[in-house]
This record gives sequence, structure tokens and C-alpha cells, in this order.
Amino acid sequence: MNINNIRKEFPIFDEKIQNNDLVYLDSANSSQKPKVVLDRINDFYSKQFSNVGRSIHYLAVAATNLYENTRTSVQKYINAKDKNEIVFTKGATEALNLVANTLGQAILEPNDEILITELEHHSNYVPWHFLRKSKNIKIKFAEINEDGDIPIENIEKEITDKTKVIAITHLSNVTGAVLPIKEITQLAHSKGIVVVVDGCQGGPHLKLDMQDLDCDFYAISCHKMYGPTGLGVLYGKKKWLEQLPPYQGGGGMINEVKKDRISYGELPNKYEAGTMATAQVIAFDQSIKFLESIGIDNIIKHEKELIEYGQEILKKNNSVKLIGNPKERGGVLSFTVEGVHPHDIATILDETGVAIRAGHHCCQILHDKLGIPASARASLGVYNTKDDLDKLNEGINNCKKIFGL
Amino acid sequence: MNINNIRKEFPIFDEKIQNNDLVYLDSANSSQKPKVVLDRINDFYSKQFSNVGRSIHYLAVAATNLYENTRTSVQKYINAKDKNEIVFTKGATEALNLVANTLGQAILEPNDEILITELEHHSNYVPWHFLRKSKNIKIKFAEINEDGDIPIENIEKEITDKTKVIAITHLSNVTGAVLPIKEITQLAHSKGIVVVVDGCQGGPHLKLDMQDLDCDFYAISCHKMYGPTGLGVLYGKKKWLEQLPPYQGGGGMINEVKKDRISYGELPNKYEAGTMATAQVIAFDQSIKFLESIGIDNIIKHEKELIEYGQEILKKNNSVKLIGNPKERGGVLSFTVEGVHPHDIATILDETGVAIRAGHHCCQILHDKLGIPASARASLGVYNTKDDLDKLNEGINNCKKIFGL
Amino acid sequence: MNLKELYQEIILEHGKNPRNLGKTENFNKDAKGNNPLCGDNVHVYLKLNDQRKVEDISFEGSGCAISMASASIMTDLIKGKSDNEAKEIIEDFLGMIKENPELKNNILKEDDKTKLMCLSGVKQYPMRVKCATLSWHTLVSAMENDGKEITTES
Amino acid sequence: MNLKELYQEIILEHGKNPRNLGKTENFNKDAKGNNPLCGDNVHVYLKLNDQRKVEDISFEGSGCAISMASASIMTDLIKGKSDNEAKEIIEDFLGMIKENPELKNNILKEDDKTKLMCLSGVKQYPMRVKCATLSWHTLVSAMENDGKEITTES
Ligand SMILES: Cc1ncc(COP(=O)(O)O)c(C=O)c1O
Ligand SMILES: Cc1ncc(COP(=O)(O)O)c(C=O)c1O
Repeated sequence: MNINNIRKEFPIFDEKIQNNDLVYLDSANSSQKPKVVLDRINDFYSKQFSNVGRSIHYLAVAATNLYENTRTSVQKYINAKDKNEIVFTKGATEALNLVANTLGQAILEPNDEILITELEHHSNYVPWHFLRKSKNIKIKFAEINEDGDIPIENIEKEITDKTKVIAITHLSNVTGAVLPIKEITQLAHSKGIVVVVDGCQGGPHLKLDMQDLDCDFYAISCHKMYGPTGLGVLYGKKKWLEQLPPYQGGGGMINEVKKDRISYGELPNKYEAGTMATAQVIAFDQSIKFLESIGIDNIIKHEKELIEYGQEILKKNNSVKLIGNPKERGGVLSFTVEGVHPHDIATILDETGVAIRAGHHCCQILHDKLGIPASARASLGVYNTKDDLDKLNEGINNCKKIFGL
Repeated sequence: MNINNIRKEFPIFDEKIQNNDLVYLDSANSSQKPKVVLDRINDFYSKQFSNVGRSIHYLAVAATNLYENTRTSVQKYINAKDKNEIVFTKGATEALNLVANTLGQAILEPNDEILITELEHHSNYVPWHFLRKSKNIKIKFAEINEDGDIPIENIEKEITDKTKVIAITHLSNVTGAVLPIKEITQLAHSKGIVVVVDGCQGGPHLKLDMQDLDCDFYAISCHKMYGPTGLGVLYGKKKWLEQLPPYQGGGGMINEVKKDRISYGELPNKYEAGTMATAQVIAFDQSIKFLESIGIDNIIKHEKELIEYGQEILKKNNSVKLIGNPKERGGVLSFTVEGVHPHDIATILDETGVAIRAGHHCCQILHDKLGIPASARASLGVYNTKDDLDKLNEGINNCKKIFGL
Repeated sequence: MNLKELYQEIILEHGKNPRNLGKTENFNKDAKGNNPLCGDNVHVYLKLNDQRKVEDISFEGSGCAISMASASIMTDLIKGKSDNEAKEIIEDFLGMIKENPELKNNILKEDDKTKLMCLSGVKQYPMRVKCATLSWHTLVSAMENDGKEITTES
Repeated sequence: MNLKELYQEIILEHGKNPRNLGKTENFNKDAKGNNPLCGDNVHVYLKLNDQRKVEDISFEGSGCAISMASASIMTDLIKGKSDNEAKEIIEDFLGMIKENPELKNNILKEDDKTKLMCLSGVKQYPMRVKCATLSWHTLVSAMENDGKEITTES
């Protein structure tokens, strides 16, 4: 894996950002895009564009085939059994809303419990919260331990007879903790509990193997996986997608429409109402190919080195406090600096081209628990280098200087 | 308005489709995209990419501003009062689902009636149908007259004390009928009825003036307006968007998140959960600018000429039967050919590069009413010419020859 | 691509004058098929006698020349066959449309095979394959009589 | 852009040692403010006496140097002013942050104005404007005492 060649595939690194080289450490928010993806979007629109699945002229047929090819690529990439287990959505957030809404319609009863964790992103909490009101569902929170991990015992002890769903992140976007999904699924399934995984950070950083994880649903955010914005993937086991009701209604998802009744189409159409994000789906095939060309094992190895290096230098920097110390950490280094608020850190780093995120990162519950209103987060992509982390550290030192620390 | 120059702005017309020039008559399905839009997508991704609304580094701030600029452009283009009345969705279908779902939660009671029309696209029927089951709502259908129009009397006579919502298309994607939305809104509002307009075909073909129409909601499909796929706009009057509950939950749409309660953000964030279609929104600004640079009045005039010419030549062609004869027809010419099924027509036309759509165009109710299983549809965009319609007519003649008619 | 191959004489003729159109009397098995994309639908009726022979078969429905011709030819060829023979013919036909260059079964006579092969023109028109196969899938469903409505998405 | 202008001595000092932090006794008006994007929040307490004079004012909350300094300076300057004077100062400050090059009011003394002008560095940092204005918007809400929680989105 040659990092210089990889960086060359991302046009943005040719740009100067306020006269600085870009040190992009905000990939957990959204990753940059390789040229192959951009070219595919452009080519599709300028040479092959048509809507998919509706018309039968040449362009429409070709576009439909390309669209379905991506479904197959995703199926293979995440090792799903059937291509119809892949549903395209507008993002991971929609995917999680789809699951919460349809499980809510079909299998949840008042007083049933949904178990989530203190690590969850708002996108894996608010959709379940809706069911509190509409269905009188209870939500329980598995607690983090002092390392910012969720050990399986903390899950186990919150499970009751009423627990119907465990909705859990694969990789925390704040502590970077990688959760033992496979073990959680085994435990959950032994009790008949449905497992929904928020795979937003798992997508870019981990090997995705649905047969191994055996979860019932897995939500992916394509724009964090070197793909276009406005696209997500919901993986759902066929038995669920067949059994659950549709989520949105409209063109393309129907079978027969009469004035007094409507029957719905089969998978995958059932969950893809209306014109989909055609160009984005077609271009996402290139993101998968890009990931495959490097190899997820190489990516994991590269990022692990960076994480270790980052931890090392930040730990040496007194007044920096790393958030979490999970057994297995992926992609993310969150921290606070004694005496400097995260927003001030972000602004000062930005001045030298170092882009990080400051705030609660859509994890207010976790920040409440940690007793801090906000944190600073440096998050990694395949294109980052140790040099980027050195610049991060220099920036932090600059903060300390400005704040007289 | 110079049609040759306009065509030059669309790269697809430089392509050969199976050795033919492309005669694209499927714009009601999805329009082709001008180069400015494609360049904007490419530029944004390759030089300026970041997620919006979350981070405070330079790229994030710039992207957020660009994103919000499009909101303002759309506001102006459709003459909405407030930029926060513009909500970005994944498509018109999602926009209509959002409205049906949130009205269903907030104001609809069992036995209330929704009035739609026989012209409606499935996307403006299925979302309301969901409320039949979940809320025991009734759906009534205003009938078409023999011209494929919905005269206001046909609306008026279906209104009862129970009618809470009229959901209606601005321009039929099959008969091309332009409906008198302004008058319908006046009538509806005098009875306290909410008006939801499916503006998918209104968007590209009509002048959009929310103050004039005065409807409560208007759904737009950006990919039919020379914009990217995976994007729609919901216009909603502020009083509604403020009053109605959120639709999807997730990052970005919250105010405060606690373990036992959640409060939601203000407009426009409330309805934009999760990472949005950032690049698509930013590029859609160019679609608006493209439309403005030609001028909707010029577009209307050009398309009217084409429609008249098309009607003229098709009427002369015996064995062609035009569907509908509305007072005002926009953008669409649907027809059948005696003795040739629409699919066969589409296949035969395709052989010479003429792309039309065959089927029920997501309007099964209408086709049932017309007593035909399917129709052929030629639909127009700003780039079409009389020559395109001549080729359509030649293609139809070729069908007749092949079928020995 | 070649329109002439798609719209061969025999297709056009069967499309225009489909055989076995209507609802056969005393049918004991039936199934509906539907193409949600375009609105085509077909209803296949079957009379299977005690010897499991297709005593009568017919169809109702509307569709393009290809789908009408396909249903017409299908019903013509299946009539009088045993259910096992019918299954073999169906499988052979679907295999031919999908990938095989030729029909392989030894049940049909050569000129019947020629008729069926006339439908092979759709291979070059992927979106039209469904038109040619809908009635066949529906026949399978009728024979299994599992009552499941067939859509062409599968 | 210039970090030195943003983080002037006086900002850093107020940020580190905010004045009037805490919950003033006997307050009769208060309001909460919140920036949902980053989690900053502030609670402003106000004692308005019978002559509609701000007898006491304080705030609780957490935030960045800019937001703490802004609330600190604000409470310092508003204390002792009549409600009309307070409103004029608020308007003037918000106008300055938004677009005006200078403060215009005649209520504040020159060195108080200088203190406020130290916050003008945020103008070059659009995402930080909210940090500087949150406590001010919250003060408006407290004075109107309409109980509405302020978010920075408006
Ligand atoms: C009248 C009408 N309504 C709704 C839709 C659905 O729009 P979209 O597929 O962009 O969600 C369409 C387009 O197919 C349409 O023509
Ligand atoms: C862990 C996690 N879950 C959910 C989301 C939401 O994903 P999206 O914004 O792509 O819908 C994110 C990204 O912000 C995330 O990091």
C-alpha cells in the first residue's frame, strides 16, 4: 500500500486551503472522494444518463443494469447472501429510520424495550425515540465502562423479557471503540432479540462480513466510504425485509394499485420508492472498487499504525486528554485540552489547514456521561499520514501557546 | 432562446446511442443535465468537499454556505416567503411521504377524508394509502372529465365536512393537464382544507409562484428540473413546518438530547436529519441558474410550440390516439397506436434512438379509468425540437409497417 | 440488434390472434402473473386430469406482441402434455431465453421447437425478456397451484 | 484571517475568569440558550427592579473562550443599565457583529466600547459568530421573559 499513490487519487489534496496544505482529519464526518468516483458520476451523467427501472429504451436499460451492478457489488463487499438484501437509502440515518419505523409497525408492542448504548449517535437514538411516543416503547441504555467500551456484560445485564431490539454501533464515532457485534448477536439471537447495527464508522474502517456478524440489519453511510453524498445502504436479512411493511410509498415499489387497495412490489423494489439516487448508486460501485483495490486488511493495518502513533504523541503532550481507551480502537482520536475549549482548538487548527471536528459529534448522551459539553475529534481516512498527526500535535501546541498554557 | 446553443450545454447530445443521434423524449421521467451542473458537482467534490453544518473548519463553513445558498435560490425561484420553507429531501416521493406522515400524526383523525384525483402518480397516492391502515383515513378520487382534465367542479363535489387534505398534481404526467391549483386552493382554504401539490411536472414546465398558488405544500423533483438525482424539495408554509412533528430522526435535527427526552431543532434543520445530499444540493443551484438564464417564460413558449406541433402531426397520423385533450397541456404527449402495444412501440422507436416511455407511468388508476393497460408517452425538455417530434412520428410509422397496419 | 428477429412473422401473427385466449371451462388450477413495471398481466387456467395430463389450458390478459405471442404459443404446445413433460418444456424454454443457444428437450417436435425459438429474439432486448417469460412463470405457479401471485421481478 | 484579533488578551482573560458567573439571588427573569450544533449552553439570570433597571445579572453555562468572554463582558456592561438602555446596547452589539464597523450607542463609555469591540474578531470566523451572540440573544429572551428557549439557529 503506497500512501503517496493513494493520496494522488484524491484531487482535493492538490488544493491549497487558505494557503495551507489540507490536513484532513474529519473523515468520520465525511470522507474525501477519489477521482474514479467523480469521473464515474460525470461520465454517467454526460454519456449514459437515464432514469432506472422505468423505461425500456436503451439508456434506461443500461442505467438499470449499472444500478443493479452496484447492488451486487455491495452484496459481495459485505458478504450478504442475496442481492435483494441490499436496499439503497438516502443515508445511514434514513436506513435506521426505516428499520425503527417498520419494526415499530410490525413487531413492537407497548412496553417493549429497545436496548441501545451510551455510545450511540443521535441517528441511532432519535428514530427509536419516536416509538416512545407513538408506541409507548421503552428505551434502555447499556453503559460504557471507564475505557469508553461497551463490554458484552453491560449489554447482557440490561436485557429483560421485554427486550425486542438491540440497536448498536459497530464503531463509536467518539471513542473509536469497536464493539463485539458477533458476540452481541449470538447473545441476542439466543433470546430472540433483533440486532440492528449502525455501521456508519464500521463501513470505512472494518471488514464487513454479514455472515460472520449475523446481525439482522446493518446501516452504511456511503459518503463516509469514499462515495457520493446522499446515499446510504441498508442491509437487512431477507426474512425481515420480506416480512416488514414498506417504509415510503410511491412509484416503483408497488405491485398493483387500485382505488380501494394496493399491493406492494417484491424486493428490492419494495423499499425503493420514487426515483432513487441513480447516479450516486452507480458511482458508489467505484468506491467499492477503490476499497477493494487497496484491500480492507491493508486499510485496517495502515489506520492502526496511525491510531497508535497518534495515541503515542498525544499521550506525550501533557494537557491533552484522550477520550476513551478501548480495547480495540478504530479510526477516531477524540480528546480535550485542559484550559482550551474544543471550538477554540478547531478554529486555531484550521488556521494551519488542519481540519478536525469540535462539538458533541451527535453524541450528547455520551458527552453528558463523560461530563464534558464537547470534545475535539481527529478522525482518519485511508489517505492520512503520520505527518498529518504531527501537524495536529503542532496545532495543539499552538493552542496552548495562544492560551498561555 | 437559441435551441442549438441550449442543446450544446447538454453533453449527452454529443453521444451516439447505438449509432443513432439521441432523440430524448423521456424528460417527464428524468431530464438530462447541463454541463454547468456536472461541473459544479465535480468541482465541489474535487476542490471544496466537506460535510455541511457540523464542523467549523474552513471547508465545512464554505460548504455550509454553498448549501444554504441553494436554499435561498430555490426560495427565490419559487417565490417562497422564507428560506426556511425550503426543505431538501431525497426526492419528490420522500417529500410527499413526509407531508402525509406528519399530517397523519398531527391533524388527521379516523374517518377524515383525503381527496386526491384520478390523475395522481403513485407517489401521491401510496403515502396517503398508508394512513388508511394506520389511521383509518378515507381516500376519495376526483374524477377526470373526458378530456383528461380535472375541472374544479369535480373537486368541489367530492368535498365533505370530513375532507382535511386535497393532494393533487400540478401537471399530469400522462395527460399533460395543467390543473387550476390557485382556484382549488382558494376553494379548499375557504373550507379549512390543506392543499398539497405534487409539483414534479410543474417544476420543469411551469412558472412556480408559491404566493400566487398559495398552496400549503409543494413537492419538487430536482432530477426532472435539470438537476442531480437523489434530490427533491419540499416547500411548506412556515406555519405548517413549525407546527408539524419531525419526519426522520437523527443527527442535525435535534436541539437537546437526554436519556429521557429529546427536543427538536428549528427550521430548516428539523426536517433534515442526517447527512444530506450535500453535493447535489450545491449543484442544484446551477440548475436554477440554468433555468433562470433561459427564462421560464421562454421555456413555456418553446414547449407550447412543440406540444402544438406534436399534437398536429400525431392527430394526422391515423391509428394514433392521443390521450387527453386538456384545456392547457404541458410537456407531455401520451398516446396509443391501434394494434401496437406501447412496449412494442417503445422498442421499435428505440432502435432509431428515439427514447420514450411505455407503461402506466405510475398512474394505474388513470389507466384503469381509460380502460387501457398501458400507453406510450413522449415527454419534452427544453432541449427538444420539432425534428425530434418528426422522428417520433417516423418511428410510429415504422411500427405500423412492422405490424402490417 | 435486429427488430426483424424480434418481430418475426409468427410472433406478430400469434400476437394478433392469440390461441387459447379466455377462461377454459372446468379448470382446476390457475394463477395470476403481473409485471408491476408496465402493467402487463396474465391469468393462466389449467385443467389437469387424473392422469396428470394437461387436458386444457388457456389464458386471459393483455400485453405486448411478445407477451401475447409467448402465452399463445405456450398454451398451444403445453396442451396435451403430462405435467412432467410440461415442466421440462418450461424449464427448457426459460433456459433458452436466459442463456442456452438451443432448446434441448426431446418432447416437442421440430416445428414446435422452431415456433418457440422464434421468441429467442428477445435475448437481445433485456427489458423485453420479462414480456416473453411472464406467462411461463405464471404457468409454473398454476401447476404448483400455490396461489402465489407471480411478479416478474424475481 | 487573524487569530490574534480573535483571541485578544481581554477575551482570553474574560474567558478564563468570567465575571458574574453563577445564579444571582432573587432574579426575576431568566432564559436558557442553546447551540444544538456544538452543545454550548447558557442560562442568563436577571434582576430587573421596579424602575426597570438591571439591578443584577449573571449567567451559568459552558462554552468556548469566545462565548464565555462574551457573556462575561455582556453581564459586566449591562449591570446597572435601564432596560431600554440594555436593549439599545444589545441591538448595537448584534448590529456590529453582523455588519456595522463600529458601535453607535451613546450609553457606553469609550473603554467599555473598546472591550466590546474586542469581540469583533469573530466577524472573520462566521461559524464562531454564534459563540459570541448566544448569550446576547438569551438576554433578550430573558428580558422579554417569554420563556422561549433560544437556539442559535435563528
Ligand atoms: C407527477 C409525478 N409525481 C411524482 C413523481 C415521483 O417523483 P420522484 O420519482 O422524483 O420522487 C413523478 C415522477 O416520476 C411524477 O411525474
Ligand atoms: C456512528 C454514526 N452513526 C450515524 C451517523 C449518521 O450518518 P449519516 O449522516 O450519513 O446519515 C454517523 C455520521 O455522522 C455516525 O458517525
